[in-house]
Amino acid sequence: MDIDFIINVLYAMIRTGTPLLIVALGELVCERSGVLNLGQEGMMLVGAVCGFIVAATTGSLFLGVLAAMLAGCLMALLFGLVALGLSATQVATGLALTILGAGLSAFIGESFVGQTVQGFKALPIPLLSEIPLLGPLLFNHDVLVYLSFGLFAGVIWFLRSTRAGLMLKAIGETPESATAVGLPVMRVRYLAVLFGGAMAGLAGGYLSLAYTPLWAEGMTAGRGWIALALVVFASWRAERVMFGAYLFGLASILHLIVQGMGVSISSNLLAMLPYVVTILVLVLLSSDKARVRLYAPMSLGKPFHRTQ
Amino acid sequence: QEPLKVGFVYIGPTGDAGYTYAHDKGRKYMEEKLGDQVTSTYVENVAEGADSERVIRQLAKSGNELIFTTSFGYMNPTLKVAKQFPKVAFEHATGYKRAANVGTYMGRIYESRYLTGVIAGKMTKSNVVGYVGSFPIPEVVRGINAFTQGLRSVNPDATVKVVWVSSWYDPAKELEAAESLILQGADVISQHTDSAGPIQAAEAKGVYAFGYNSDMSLYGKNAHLSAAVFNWGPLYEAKARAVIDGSWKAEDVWEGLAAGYVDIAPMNDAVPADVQQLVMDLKQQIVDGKLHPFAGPLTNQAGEIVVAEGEVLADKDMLSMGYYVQGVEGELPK
Amino acid sequence: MTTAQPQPRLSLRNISKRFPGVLANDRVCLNLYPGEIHAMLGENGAGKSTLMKMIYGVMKPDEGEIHWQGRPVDIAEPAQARALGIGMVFQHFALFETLTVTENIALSLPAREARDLKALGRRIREVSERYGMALEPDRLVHSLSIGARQRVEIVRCLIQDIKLLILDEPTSVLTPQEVEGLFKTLNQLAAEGCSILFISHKLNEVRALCHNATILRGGRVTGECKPVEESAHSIARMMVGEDTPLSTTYEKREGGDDFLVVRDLSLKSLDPFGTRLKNINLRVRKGEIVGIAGVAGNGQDELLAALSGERLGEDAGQICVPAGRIALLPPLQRRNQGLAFVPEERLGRGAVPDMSLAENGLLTAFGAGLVKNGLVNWGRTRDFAQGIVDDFKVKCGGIDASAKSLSGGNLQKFIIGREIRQKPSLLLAAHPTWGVDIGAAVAIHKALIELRDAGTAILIVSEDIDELFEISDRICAICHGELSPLKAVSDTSIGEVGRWMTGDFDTAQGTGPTQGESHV
Amino acid sequence: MFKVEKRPVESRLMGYLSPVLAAVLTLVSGALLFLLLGQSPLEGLYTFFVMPLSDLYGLSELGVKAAPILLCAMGLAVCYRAKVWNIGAEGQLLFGALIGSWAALQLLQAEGAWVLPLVLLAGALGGMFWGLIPALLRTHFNTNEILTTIMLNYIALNVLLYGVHGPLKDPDGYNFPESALFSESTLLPTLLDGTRVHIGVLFALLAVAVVWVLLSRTFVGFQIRVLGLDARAAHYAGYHEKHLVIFVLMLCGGLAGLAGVLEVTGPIGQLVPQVSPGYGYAAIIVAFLGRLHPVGILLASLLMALVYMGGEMVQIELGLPQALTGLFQGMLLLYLLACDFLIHYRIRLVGRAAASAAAPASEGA
Ligand SMILES: Nc1ncnc2c1ncn2[C@@H]1O[C@H](COP(=O)(O)OP(=O)(O)OP(=O)(O)O)[C@@H](O)[C@H]1O
Ligand SMILES: Nc1ncnc2c1ncn2[C@@H]1O[C@H](COP(=O)(O)OP(=O)(O)OP(=O)(O)O)[C@@H](O)[C@H]1O
Ligand SMILES: [Mg+2]
Ligand SMILES: [Mg+2]
Repeated sequence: MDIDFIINVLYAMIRTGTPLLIVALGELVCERSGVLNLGQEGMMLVGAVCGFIVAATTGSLFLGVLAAMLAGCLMALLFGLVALGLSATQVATGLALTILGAGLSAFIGESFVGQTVQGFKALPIPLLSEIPLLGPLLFNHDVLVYLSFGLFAGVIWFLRSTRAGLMLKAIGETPESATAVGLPVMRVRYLAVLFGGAMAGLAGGYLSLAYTPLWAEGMTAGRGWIALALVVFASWRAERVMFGAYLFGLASILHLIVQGMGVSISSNLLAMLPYVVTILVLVLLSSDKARVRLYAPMSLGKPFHRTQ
Repeated sequence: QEPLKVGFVYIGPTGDAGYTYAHDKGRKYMEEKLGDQVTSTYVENVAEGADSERVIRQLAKSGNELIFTTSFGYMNPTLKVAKQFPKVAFEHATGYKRAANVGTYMGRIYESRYLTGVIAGKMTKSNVVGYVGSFPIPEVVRGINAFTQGLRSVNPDATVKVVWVSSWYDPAKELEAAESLILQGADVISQHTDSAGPIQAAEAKGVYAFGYNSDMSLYGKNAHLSAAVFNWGPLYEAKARAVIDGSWKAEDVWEGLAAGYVDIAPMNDAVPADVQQLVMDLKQQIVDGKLHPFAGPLTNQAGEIVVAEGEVLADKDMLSMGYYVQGVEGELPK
Repeated sequence: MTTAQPQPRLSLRNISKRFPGVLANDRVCLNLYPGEIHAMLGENGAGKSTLMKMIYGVMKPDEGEIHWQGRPVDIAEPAQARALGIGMVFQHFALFETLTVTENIALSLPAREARDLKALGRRIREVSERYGMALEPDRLVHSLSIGARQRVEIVRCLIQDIKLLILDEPTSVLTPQEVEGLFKTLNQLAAEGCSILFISHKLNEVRALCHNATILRGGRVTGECKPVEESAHSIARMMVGEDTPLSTTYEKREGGDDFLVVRDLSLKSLDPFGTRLKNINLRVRKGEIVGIAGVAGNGQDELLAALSGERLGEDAGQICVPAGRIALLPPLQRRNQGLAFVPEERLGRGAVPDMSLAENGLLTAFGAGLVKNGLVNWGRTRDFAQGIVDDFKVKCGGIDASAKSLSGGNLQKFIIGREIRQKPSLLLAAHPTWGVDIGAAVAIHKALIELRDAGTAILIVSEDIDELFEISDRICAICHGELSPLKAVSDTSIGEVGRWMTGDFDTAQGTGPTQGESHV
Repeated sequence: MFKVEKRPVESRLMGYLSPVLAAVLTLVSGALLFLLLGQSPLEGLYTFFVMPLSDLYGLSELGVKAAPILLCAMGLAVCYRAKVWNIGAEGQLLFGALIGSWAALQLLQAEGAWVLPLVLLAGALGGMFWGLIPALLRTHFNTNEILTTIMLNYIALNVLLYGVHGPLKDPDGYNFPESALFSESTLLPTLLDGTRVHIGVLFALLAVAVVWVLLSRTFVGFQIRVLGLDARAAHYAGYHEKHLVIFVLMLCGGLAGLAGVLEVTGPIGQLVPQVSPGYGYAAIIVAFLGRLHPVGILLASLLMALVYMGGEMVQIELGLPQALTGLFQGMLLLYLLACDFLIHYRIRLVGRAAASAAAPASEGA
């Protein structure tokens, strides 16, 4: 097995992991504010279809991406109004959003089935992409993958080094205390939910505009759920989200490659591989109780309403 | 005369751009051809479990006199409902059980696949051809074998690598499977899954690919060489006509290129004219019954003769095909 | 009211606040002058915290006006209050456990002051040292003892330029030394012109510190006084009315045979910042109350967890009751051996906030015939809870009221009642009267004494040294996970126990009862 | 001016009224939607909500469809009461179906009354085992059950696919991924001739009763509730968290597994790749819609089943696309959730006098 082959596998791993990374980053921020939005799949689908429709009708991929993010935001806003504004159970609201999103996306995308757009193309970064090994691996992607790198760094920086990030963590932990010291709990939570929506929309757009530039019903095929699991897997730490997303990407590519090499294990058993790996890694990661407790947002999923 | 009511039960959404999409195109073709002699309804996304029986029954109950159930998993539910509605004609796709009012139909798509295999054999440089499979069921295995037969008939050195994705429909995953095959040297990709993911992968990597279900050239102008396509319209039209004029009976329709139920999509300009000609000739031979993709001598992977020289594989053996022919790499997962 | 100062710094005019079902503040008026230390007094639920929260902008008054330095202001949120120079230490800590001390403080500062966390850390260190309140800026709050958390709250206010400091029951968790230090700070602040609103249930402190006092009852101002001119008793009367007994001195007892015997208990804490227990030896006799004094975070939690079984001690050491060694038994089986336990946090540990009192009775009293064949006998369970409410005069909306709807004092009475009514042989109680008003505290003390007289061995851990002297028969202190000598209360003094609390004792002496008593 | 305030106690009246209000809102929006699609709104609503139930067969199908959802939701409710976030009813159902099918296929030749109970028991045990895995992972390795149960759903599906494509495939089935048809003695008896309503529906109702007793009458149920409301109090009282976690997950697994085996021995009659069209996921919503209360869940599961059937009906009768069903379901669920707001809060018209007195305080949020 030569080095190019490995680089190519890793390259594919990054592309496979990218939509997961994007959604998971959004959900991570959302959950750190104490809000559990299980509607990722629905928001992704609506993002994917809206992105595709706009790109297909205007011919502009850029507008498509914007539309995808906006659509995700709108879905998230709906979630916010019900779950935050009306203090409904977050788990159920999120699931309802998923159902709604699946229906809605199929509904509005009906006449766009079977069309295609010229998707995002790889855009090698001059100089950087010439670096041996790393260049082809990291600097020869499409714009959205670069964007995901930027988002990743941005979220880490936001959570680690900004006051707003600190506020977000504080609100996710104890909204009561946050109210007492005067932090705008509801505003921050709405923003976090909207950010989550925008990211889910973007990830949907990545699928329908870059990865497989087409629209087909239910094309996210469960990636929103995987992303939710990744957030838990990462024990709410952004650094680990990337690790998790790429690990999952790698596992899902490896099972295909192993088959191509002629290993004959039932494909169904091989298809389990990513999930089994995820569980095993999680077992390794979560043995340290104290650390897990430090990062899980304590108020996650609990409704909160400020008394005036 | 009241128009004939025809019901369709679909496994996926009509918007899947694949299998169900092709059936729905057939339905529309039928409506167009028969005008006000028919009306049709469909129920999409019907799970193959307990739900299908209720849906089929409901279709029968609301007056549909001809019902097409378009997925293998509807076989037993169709039979159960058919028992309760003896006056209604049922047509089940891809199954093998029939009854007085249940016929079956299937397209010999492997004939199209044989032809695409021939194109692949002429076009491959690396002599490695990739095949994205869904599940290792006879239908899919048959397609792989027919493809390989065609491939090796013109290029005995070429081999087929198969990757199973355990899904009929997941564009991203199918794309990944195609990419992993390309990574391992495949320069032509074929698929037995429903989305255009593999085509898009091939287009992006600059290799060739074949579509499935319908013409997928839209998704890869350069990559898409041709596709194994279904053409359900004529079949649906014929069946509806038969019910209307009272000549319908439960039978097993398994027709291919000859009846026009399957075909290959127009070939890419990249395919040299002589190859195009060859393929058209072979197609004609199949139509004429002179060529059979599984004509003997047929050897399996182990090199054993499965079909002797001068014979062809029987339909019933094709139905249960559970082995790879020579030229396919790797073992068929059990 | 003094007329010397022309303009009050803060003036409340007819403030009313209604919660569904309760009028928490009823036309409250109050004037506060620069440099004044003003006490707010009242029973649990009188409306003190509510009033303070409105001044600090956490809640909005339904009616009335707040004037700040002569001008009417509308304090919509805490940031605005802080901008005016108002700081508040909350009764229920408004802290974020997973953040560091510095981060916690940064969150309540205006953005421009909190930009550089390192610099802020240095400032925190400075301020905390200046006021004698040791704090490590980089520690995570969840690893801090309650006392230390209280200090974070106070430093959070002091770090800003402050004109009015509101302290809602700040002293209930401090050692006498810390209280003294705090008072020095407060006096110093007052001398610099800062006004202070001070809430406490400890009237002696109020008398020592405050210039003026306002008494609330049922949300209404029922009296004003100058604490130095009054006795604790007379102030208490103003708060609770005529019929509640205020305090008694209790007879000390010798106790009978040893019930709980702890030998050489050493235990590592599970919490990375917790305290390690070192070689604990302790005996508690039937029919006596043993008090353990100490500053929070010196191993009290670990000791209680080891005794109650919440933390099983596989490490060395023995915990025995007459029936045998229990060190390895889980809590449930210890309960079966007659142990009962009153935890420090009443809501969220001692009681389930969202369950009714009846259900909260069942929480630990399932052994008292309330469960048969795995089925709950709800009739009996309700009777049991009703019995507690009646016997201990728990003020509540009936036994179907949720635990969280009770004030802390009343809930504490309920929890103690629940444990007592199971007729335990050994009762472990942590901070039994923390934050509880005088009336309730007296009721709780009485109940404990009655239980002692009925022959139960009682071990009380408290940071309130006065309380320990009032009700304990023998006393010791815990410091850095080590136990001081154990002495009869009559043989020691607050001064000596105070010294023990700082670790000033000779551990080699051991703490068995005989040695303990011979140690002078 | 309106003012929203928390009620001192939850409103019982609103508890009953809020679903009604949600239903009205759904009907109104549904009518608008039908109008938008050029359909008569009344006919649309009638087709969606009434027609599926217009005859005995329809009612029986409602039971058939609701039973697996109900069983899963009962188990999930117990888990959620303990704050054990089990998302894995789907996997537990599939695994139960797989093991039950395996047993049924072993017993193809067997006759006698003991055969069916044995098959059902095998299914329930299979589900329990699948519930035990995340339970042990949580109690021994501290892994988050949300994640493990989601992953185990995918794994169970793939194991089932493996089984049905491999060892459990019908040897005479031309290699198609289906098991042999189960024998008569392993099939569930039906309750009504000519319908598919089977004794599994009774199991589901029994589960409602059992869970209701468990939660409201037994000490274990009480411990479960305490653990869910306040884990620290549960520790303090000495309840065994680990045992409780294992108990609730196994209980849910058992019920879901039972649901799975009831599907394969009931309406399906053989093992097929698609045993469940997402019953385990639907059950999560049903559990919350029913406010984790057995009776509420019973009603919610019927509603959920009706919405599925209504979706099929409007496709058949009105030729509307299936996407509409999703829209409808999503809308109905969101309305229901939103209306529950009124149980905990009330909206008061604030008079002018009060408003001006409260003037300094600007209305926030
Ligand atoms: N957020 C709230 N919602 C509803 N009622 C409340 C709320 N906060 C306080 N109350 C009610 O207001 C009244 C006054 O409570 P408050 O907290 O001001 O009492 P307090 O004097 O501080 O008591 P304590 O000495 O126990 O701290 C109580 O009857 C309480 O029930
Ligand atoms: N969100 C709330 N809803 C309803 N009542 C509340 C709320 N928050 C506080 N209360 C009520 O406020 C009252 C007093 O509140 P507070 O929290 O000041 O008391 P506490 O600290 O529990 O009592 P203590 O002073 O005895 O420690 C209690 O009766 C409590 O029920
Ligand atoms: Mg208070
Ligand atoms: Mg208090």
